[in-house]
Amino acid sequence: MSNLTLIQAVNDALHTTMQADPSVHVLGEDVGKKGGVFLATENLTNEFGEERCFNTPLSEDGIVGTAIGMAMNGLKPVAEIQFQDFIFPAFDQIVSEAAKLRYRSGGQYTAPLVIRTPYGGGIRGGLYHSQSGEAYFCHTPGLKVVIPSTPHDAKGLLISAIEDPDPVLFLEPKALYRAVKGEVPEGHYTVDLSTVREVRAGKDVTVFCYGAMVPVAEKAAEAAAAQGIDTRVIDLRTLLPLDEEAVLDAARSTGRVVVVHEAPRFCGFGAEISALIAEHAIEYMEAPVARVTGFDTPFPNTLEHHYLPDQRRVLDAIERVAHY
Amino acid sequence: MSNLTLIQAVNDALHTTMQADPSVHVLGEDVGKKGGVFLATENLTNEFGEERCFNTPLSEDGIVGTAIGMAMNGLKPVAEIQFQDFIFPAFDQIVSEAAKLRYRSGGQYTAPLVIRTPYGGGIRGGLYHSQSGEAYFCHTPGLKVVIPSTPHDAKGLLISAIEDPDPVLFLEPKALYRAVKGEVPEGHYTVDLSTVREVRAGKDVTVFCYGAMVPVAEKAAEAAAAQGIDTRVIDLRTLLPLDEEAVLDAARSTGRVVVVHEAPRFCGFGAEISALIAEHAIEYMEAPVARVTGFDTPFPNTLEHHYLPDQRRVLDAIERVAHY
Amino acid sequence: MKATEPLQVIDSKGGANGYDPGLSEEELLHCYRTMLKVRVFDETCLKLQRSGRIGFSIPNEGIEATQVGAATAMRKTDWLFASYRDFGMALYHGIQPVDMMHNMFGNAADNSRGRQMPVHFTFLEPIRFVSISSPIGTHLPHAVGAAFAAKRRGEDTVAFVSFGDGGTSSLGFHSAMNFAGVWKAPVVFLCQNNGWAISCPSEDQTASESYAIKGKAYGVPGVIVDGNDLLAVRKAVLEAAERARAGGGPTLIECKTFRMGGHSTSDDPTKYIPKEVFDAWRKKDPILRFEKYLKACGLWKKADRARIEGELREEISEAARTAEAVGPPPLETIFSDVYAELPKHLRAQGQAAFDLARRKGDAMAGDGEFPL
Amino acid sequence: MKATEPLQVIDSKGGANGYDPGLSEEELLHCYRTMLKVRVFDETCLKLQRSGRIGFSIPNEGIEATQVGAATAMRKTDWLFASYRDFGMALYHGIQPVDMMHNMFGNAADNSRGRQMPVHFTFLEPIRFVSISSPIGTHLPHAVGAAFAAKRRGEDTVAFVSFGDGGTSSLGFHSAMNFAGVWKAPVVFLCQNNGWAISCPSEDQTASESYAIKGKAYGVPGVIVDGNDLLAVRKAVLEAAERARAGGGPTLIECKTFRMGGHSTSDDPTKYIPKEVFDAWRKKDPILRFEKYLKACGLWKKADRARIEGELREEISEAARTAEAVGPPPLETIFSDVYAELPKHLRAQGQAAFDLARRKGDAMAGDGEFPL
Ligand SMILES: Cc1ncc(C[n+]2csc(CCOP(=O)(O)OP(=O)(O)O)c2C)c(N)n1
Ligand SMILES: Cc1ncc(C[n+]2csc(CCOP(=O)(O)OP(=O)(O)O)c2C)c(N)n1
Ligand SMILES: [Mg+2]
Ligand SMILES: [Mg+2]
Repeated sequence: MSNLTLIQAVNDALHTTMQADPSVHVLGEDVGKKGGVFLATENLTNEFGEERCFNTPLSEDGIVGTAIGMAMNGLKPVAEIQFQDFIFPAFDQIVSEAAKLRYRSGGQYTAPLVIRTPYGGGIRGGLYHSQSGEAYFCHTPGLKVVIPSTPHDAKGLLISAIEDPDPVLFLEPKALYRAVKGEVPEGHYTVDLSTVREVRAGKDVTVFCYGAMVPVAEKAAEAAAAQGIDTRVIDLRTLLPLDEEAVLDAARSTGRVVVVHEAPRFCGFGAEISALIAEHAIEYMEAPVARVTGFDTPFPNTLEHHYLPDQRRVLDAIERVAHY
Repeated sequence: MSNLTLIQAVNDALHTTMQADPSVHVLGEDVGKKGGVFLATENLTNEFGEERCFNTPLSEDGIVGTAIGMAMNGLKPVAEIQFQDFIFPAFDQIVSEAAKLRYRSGGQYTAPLVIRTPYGGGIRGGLYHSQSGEAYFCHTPGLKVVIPSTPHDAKGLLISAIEDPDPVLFLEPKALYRAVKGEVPEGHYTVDLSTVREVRAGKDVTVFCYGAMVPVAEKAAEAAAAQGIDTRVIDLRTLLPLDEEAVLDAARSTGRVVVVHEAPRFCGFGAEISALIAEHAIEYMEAPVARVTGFDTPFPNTLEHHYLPDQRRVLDAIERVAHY
Repeated sequence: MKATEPLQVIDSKGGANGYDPGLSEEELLHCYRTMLKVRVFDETCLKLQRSGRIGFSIPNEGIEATQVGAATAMRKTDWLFASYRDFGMALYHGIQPVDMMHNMFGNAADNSRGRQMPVHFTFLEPIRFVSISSPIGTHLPHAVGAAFAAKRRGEDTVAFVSFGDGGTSSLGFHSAMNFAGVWKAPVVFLCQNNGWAISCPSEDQTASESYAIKGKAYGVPGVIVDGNDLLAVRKAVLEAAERARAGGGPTLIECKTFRMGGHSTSDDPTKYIPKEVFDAWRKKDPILRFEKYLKACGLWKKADRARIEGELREEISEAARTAEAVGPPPLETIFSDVYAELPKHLRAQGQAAFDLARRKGDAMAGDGEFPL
Repeated sequence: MKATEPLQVIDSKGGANGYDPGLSEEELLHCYRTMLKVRVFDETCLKLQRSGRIGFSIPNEGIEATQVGAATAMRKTDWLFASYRDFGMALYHGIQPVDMMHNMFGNAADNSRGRQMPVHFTFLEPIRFVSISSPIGTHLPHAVGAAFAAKRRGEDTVAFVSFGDGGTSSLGFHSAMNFAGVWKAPVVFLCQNNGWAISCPSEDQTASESYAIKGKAYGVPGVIVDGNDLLAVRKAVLEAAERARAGGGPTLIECKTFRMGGHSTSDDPTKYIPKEVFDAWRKKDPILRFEKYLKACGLWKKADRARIEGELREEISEAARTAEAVGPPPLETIFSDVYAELPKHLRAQGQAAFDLARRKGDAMAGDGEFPL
């Protein structure tokens, strides 16, 4: 066990898999000598050589497109997209190619690649260094979408993603990169994709969240507890495929639900959680299903703390559904 | 008034605006002499010259990117993307640029362009000539997303879109291009963006739908009527910004709701409708909010009729919520 | 575009200007037979489409030498990232017409399980003919990645990737050429320049002197070849492949040719291509050109063509009959192959579809017409 | 890359090899002053960033001649689609440091209303300095579209678009160059080749001989210029602009230069660029180079520099103080300018945000640190 930050845990997962499996290759802008702008790939080039961890030209389309080809031909590429905001040039490769190759070829060809990318706000990055685009990808059958919120999960989920036979988008909450620390087992271990994590038990209200919203929800739950509202917090951590049964069980267990994410509300991931509940658990609901999300605007810079859901906003929603 | 097909109505709208406003320009692959692969732009080059309606290189990124520049500098570009499935190379330009330019420049620069593109199944087009990608775009503040389902609306909404000061994605249900005919006023008229259309009144169940699902929902509603279920059908037609009040009013009026679209269910547009109801009208609901959608798979070819919601599936959902 | 003189081998009398293609008699005749097979397969598909038995097809008349000439430079261990207008390469390497017909009919025996449109083949054997994708240009970076992987493992495998003149405007072209240049990846880029991207001529596509010169932007050598001259295509592609195998990096080859038909069975080219253009290219027919060479080599007797075509017509009609008799794919193929393992939500959706069919009867197929 | 000899004008003695830049004394001194202004603005921002008063900045030391030389070829009626490392062009055309500082502080007076990061300026007056976007390369097609529109209206406006060496790998470069070539659009493509894209050197970026040669792929002429030579940059850009105005179409200009600082205030370049490289480029300082020319013209006395820098330091510190004193933008700026009219759902979201602030107190700003 070592006590690591989330980004150290990511680095550890890369290190662990590269050591165990020579087919694992890391590519992206500035991932080589510099070790990535957030240092997620620090020291990998030093240790495994420029052939295993290398810089690419400035083209996300090329990074993902060539990584698909590598994956088709037996390598295990782990592509870094410097910020999730810059993944859109690769959208076609992800949505049209990586996600559909197995299906259209009847399983003859597959693209088991991992795309890692930091997402979310909290670093004064404005419109283009703060976005949370998970919903764009979760509407894409054939893809898996994973978001860790603790160092332990970051390592275990990333190892699972690298070992997975299907393409995985691995979104890392950059606001937590250095803000959280935790115990991380040494060496190889995995955290199953498609399971949720109960962050906190509670019987009055359930809060669903993921990524950087997990500590926010936790703090709001603690504040609610002080008012006698017993709040269950669920970290979804694999958004696609989602463990729908676990979500519905948790929703039914409290009959009151709050969904939290940073992304804009309209057609955001939270809508799917609400819709699942409205379709399969509506008779258990004792209050409206509340969403606490970013606003339906681009991401602002100076006022980002107003844009991002904070403890205040989550607590307010918990109170509302609890006292409905 | 003339009796036109939906695609003729689109052509009429282009013709009408090009005649009235010399700044309107049409660009895209094969839109020139050939008149587009579906003939939406037929005769425009003949009539208005190659400078007003012209072919571009095979690059959707270039089509949308240059159209943004034209719009910034006083033209009114109407870009055609040959199939919505091929819009993804332009995703970055749409999501990062067109949708965010006004915001990031404090209104100093704007991109009032229109992107027209045929979407949806029903032509045996398989994975890449059948998709319904509206949800990808509806999660994008700054953009408007419009889908007509009748010739009358196609012309009126497209004229509104061209005259709108903001970027509009205009999705045309290709399955209806020649399948529906209707009265279309001659000359200029508009249909307001951000209003829904009541297709059919009813007091037991509300079906929300759009595009090619409207006639499917209508037929299912008729079949339900034969069983004594009085079904209201609402054509959403402007998905973003959505007339949320109208949606909630309709949902409350029947207390039983079915949402229908062709796109995959997970994180589809229907989820937002369900979520709005779960958040603002749950106390009116007398049954689960049902979704009838494409499956969470890529779009198949031979079996597309199983994939697409049909009268059978919509009727089944109406019965389920009616008898819940 | 500049009228650059393309590489040619076969002259008007059937001579090869001293070039030895290094192909056995059997291989030369196999080239010939494959070109005829492409044409017969095409004819058959056109008839099937016109009579409503299949929905769609893509004509290849005029392009046969480009396809088959390039195929002769490929080994079975290589990778082929083809476009929809390349199936002569598949036929050359022994892929069976009946397996192609399964795809044309989208039946249960189709390797893609009826999920893809016609002409979107996928084969793993006897050559890696990678599942064709409709979006233009997306497969180019895949070829570069596959080539990179082969090189990393120390194999001398080459990735061939074929695309049209229109494809050079795609994003995939830019990324793939650039990455291949930097990585010196063993890739051969085959640009099938047939002069048109559906109705858009090259003047609408690019202002560059040629397509081959686009290699300059990426440090990738470019070659212009007469695409109707099978041996010229072979020569250029083989040289590029050998250089790639030896670690010399990628090459861009522009094959100048012309499609004598429409873009697809949904397209009427006479609407945008002048008749004179067709007439001029008809005289350059790649099959007649190769016949001359075979004749000069003493390998061709007039009777051969009719006999071979007769055999092929029989084989391919039989393939069509066989494929037509196979039923549609079963309902579960909608849900399988999305992921390696069927996730719970898809199992539930599939179950609901079965239940509904049981309760309410089966869905009805529409009669969608394909416009492109 | 090949060591192609770039276009140079100012020689080691300050001579101009007979080139007459056609600039008045006043304009020449304005060039000089503007270069110094860039450097002082930079210095000031670095200090503000290091002391935590602003979050982020982008160094320009070494690039000043590229920016200012190009700016001299632009008219106020032209369009400028700049990158984040181009603000010397804005300063040359009279954009006020204080208005730039409003953006650096993201305050209520910022044209972008505090929505964008620092160094993402937007100005409409006195020159159309288009709102800068972070994604690399997306602005290139905009320039082509704007140029097309100007041409359609019969104006002789030129669209200038500036981007880095890394930007040539972007999709926008490919699309924009291709469309500009086909449309003969009046665009000048300014590639600021500073040798690095953050930590990626040109060898990682492309295998092409140069960046200018990439024009070949699009039928767009390419020119290589010494980017530290203000007059060489002016010469090349002016020629390109004049050709564009006269209907001669686009040009790609590669300015070879080097950034003497990090990629941004979050970057430590000594981690990936050898010290010798810095030393070599320090000798080629573009301001010293231009001083020699001014001296040779009799326009420069040693004392001038210190005096001008003193004035500029005062002006720019004052600008920073002014901007810092302006408060943050009001809450409603989160919701405005998404659409021309505020839609109902945004009005409701804004209202909820106000209500909450009233009931529960205001949100607290974090202390996010920017890593890039
Ligand atoms: C990204 C994308 N845009 C548009 C299309 C529609 N489309 C199909 S084929 C084609 C023309 C392709 O021309 P070219 O690359 O020259 O190939 P050819 O058909 O001539 O062999 C177009 C525009 C597509 N398939 N993908
Ligand atoms: C599409 C995209 N990918 C990645 C980034 C992150 N990024 C910002 S600047 C930069 C390097 C740009 O290099 P270059 O174009 O040479 O410009 P320079 O900074 O050297 O002036 C990168 C990779 C981005 N902004 N946009
Ligand atoms: Mg072509
Ligand atoms: Mg650079």
